[in-house]
Amino acid sequence: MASLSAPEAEVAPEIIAEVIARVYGEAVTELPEDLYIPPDALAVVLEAFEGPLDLLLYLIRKQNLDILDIPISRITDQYLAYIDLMQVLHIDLAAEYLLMAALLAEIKSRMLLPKPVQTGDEEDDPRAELVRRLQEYERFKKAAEDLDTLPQEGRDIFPALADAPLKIVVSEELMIGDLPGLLDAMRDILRRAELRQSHVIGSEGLTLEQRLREVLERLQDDSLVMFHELFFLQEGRMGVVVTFMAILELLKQKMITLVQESVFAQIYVRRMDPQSAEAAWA
Amino acid sequence: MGLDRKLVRGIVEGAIFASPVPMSVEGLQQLFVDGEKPSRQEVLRAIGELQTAYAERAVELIEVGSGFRFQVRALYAPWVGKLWEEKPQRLSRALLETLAIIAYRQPVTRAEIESIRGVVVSTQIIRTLLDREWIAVAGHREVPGRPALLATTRQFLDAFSLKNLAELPPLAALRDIDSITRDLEQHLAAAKQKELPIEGPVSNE
Amino acid sequence: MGLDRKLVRGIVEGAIFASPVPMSVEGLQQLFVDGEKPSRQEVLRAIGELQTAYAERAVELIEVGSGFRFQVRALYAPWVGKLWEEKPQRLSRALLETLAIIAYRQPVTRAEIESIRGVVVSTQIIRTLLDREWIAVAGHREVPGRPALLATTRQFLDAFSLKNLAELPPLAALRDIDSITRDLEQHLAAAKQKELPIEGPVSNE
Repeated sequence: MASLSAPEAEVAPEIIAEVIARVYGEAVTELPEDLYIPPDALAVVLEAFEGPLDLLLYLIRKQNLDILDIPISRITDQYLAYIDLMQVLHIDLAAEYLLMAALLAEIKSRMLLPKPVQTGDEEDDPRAELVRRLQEYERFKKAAEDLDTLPQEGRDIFPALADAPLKIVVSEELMIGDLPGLLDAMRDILRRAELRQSHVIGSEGLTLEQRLREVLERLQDDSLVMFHELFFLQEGRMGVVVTFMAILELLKQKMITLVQESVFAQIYVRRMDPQSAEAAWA
Repeated sequence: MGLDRKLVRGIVEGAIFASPVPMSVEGLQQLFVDGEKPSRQEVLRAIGELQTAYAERAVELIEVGSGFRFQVRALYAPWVGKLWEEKPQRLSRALLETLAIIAYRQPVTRAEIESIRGVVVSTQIIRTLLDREWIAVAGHREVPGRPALLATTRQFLDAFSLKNLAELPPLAALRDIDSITRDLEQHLAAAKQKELPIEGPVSNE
Repeated sequence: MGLDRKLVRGIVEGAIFASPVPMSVEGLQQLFVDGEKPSRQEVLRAIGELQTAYAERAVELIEVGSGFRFQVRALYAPWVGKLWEEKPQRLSRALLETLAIIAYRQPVTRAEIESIRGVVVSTQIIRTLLDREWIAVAGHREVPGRPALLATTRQFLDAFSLKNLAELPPLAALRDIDSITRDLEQHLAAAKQKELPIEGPVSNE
């Protein structure tokens, strides 16, 4: 068996010259050049490899070798030294790494055997299958890197979403379909207004037209205002009724719209179209 | 007949914004009742108009695998990304390699992926990919065990901002198997003659 | 000092669109690093400018309790609403897992969900859960970014036929999201058989 051939000399000082592993019976006293890595880091390094093909590719690429022409003996030795070291360090190796070690050793030994006289040119180089697999793996390794450069949702790309419109939108629909709901809301407000009735201020000539303007003013920006917020309970029953009539009138004229997320939810009021409403009241 | 062009555009705009997933043209058409349904052309025209209208905005309307979506322009990603305290973990190499093999070779079985990668593909990775709906089971290979055939989905295209698989970065940089084998054979033959195994022409990359 | 006004506006615009929950002014400010952080006034001015810019668009920038959000104008509701009408989209595993984590760990931030699941939780999933009103924002964690704390709602209990959270399957195996989501699926199936559309138009009275 060939001894470790690749890394001559250049032993890092911290590497102690003692038998650190046995590769096929040969004592290994020096770490191969590629292995000048603090042993603690080895676990990390191994994790960096996606498998035996990846490790093998690394060994080949690191030495600027062509996959098509792997010096199998050298690479095999390096690979085995690597694997052996892992075992010495009690790093759990996936079975695939050992399988590859066996395959490499087999290829190496086949290449060392004298070639039988060939009958045809069909006989494969023992490396052919391995080379094919390495090439194939390398393609996808590259493809995976390419994939990672694409803009990725959540990393580079953020979808822009808007909330759904409030679910039930009604102007005339609510007038007809959900009038009971509206009246219910009204009844609540009236009842509360009555509770305040005690200090009613004498009605000071509240006109419907004036109230229409006021309601629209309240709705100036695009915001939603809660239905009951449009009422001033201090105004008592009369004021509340006038406001209610103003709201009905504005609904009829489609100046405002009522919005309700679900049936028993709050009713909101909003201006339909600020521009045209502005124009109408200017 | 049909609806006012501006209204159609607004509906298309609102629906693309409101939909949690990209909207296809058909999906958009289905929002309309029969009498008012815009044609495919009309929907596409509305989309074109919107793309122009949003040219100056921080969001853009783009097409991905399953349809159209609005997304924040890349320019703002460094700030907007901070909405999430933690950066999304990078996709692991194992996951990316598995995904790449499925994307370029689909449909494939898990065993085929394993044979290309030379390692067992962890169940966790397949789970994650299925979970994200980047891949799906597209059928079964009719061999003993009926292994599942895995393929990528529209969500995969969406996630990587691709309209279709043809937009994947080409594998072209790599030689196809046939020529590799041919090259290899020639090369090995030459090497044999020389009897020296080392140092051949380096052609990769 | 500070960033270009237009850039600030674009960041505010993009962030409000990208965030699954409404963005507060403070939340928006925190997207910027210290040196470039715009003042409250500047953020509000940007929001004002955006509201004007979107006056003619199908979405509007509105303020709600917890901040600002874009919302499709009510005018388009009859069409856009159809997105939710039909297809009770089947619940993906990812969605169920996310929901399970929120149910058991509430209130939680998105980052916490991600760290439990080990994968990114898509904005769409959070959006879908918020849309269905199965989850709601229960507050904010007082850390940079003020991430939203998510919790389940009464509607969630209803949808899964649970009287209260105590009825959730016990979290015996803390990590076993698998079995929890399975349980949730069964609950949901049972709830469906019994009845009731989960949401949908309810007639009055």
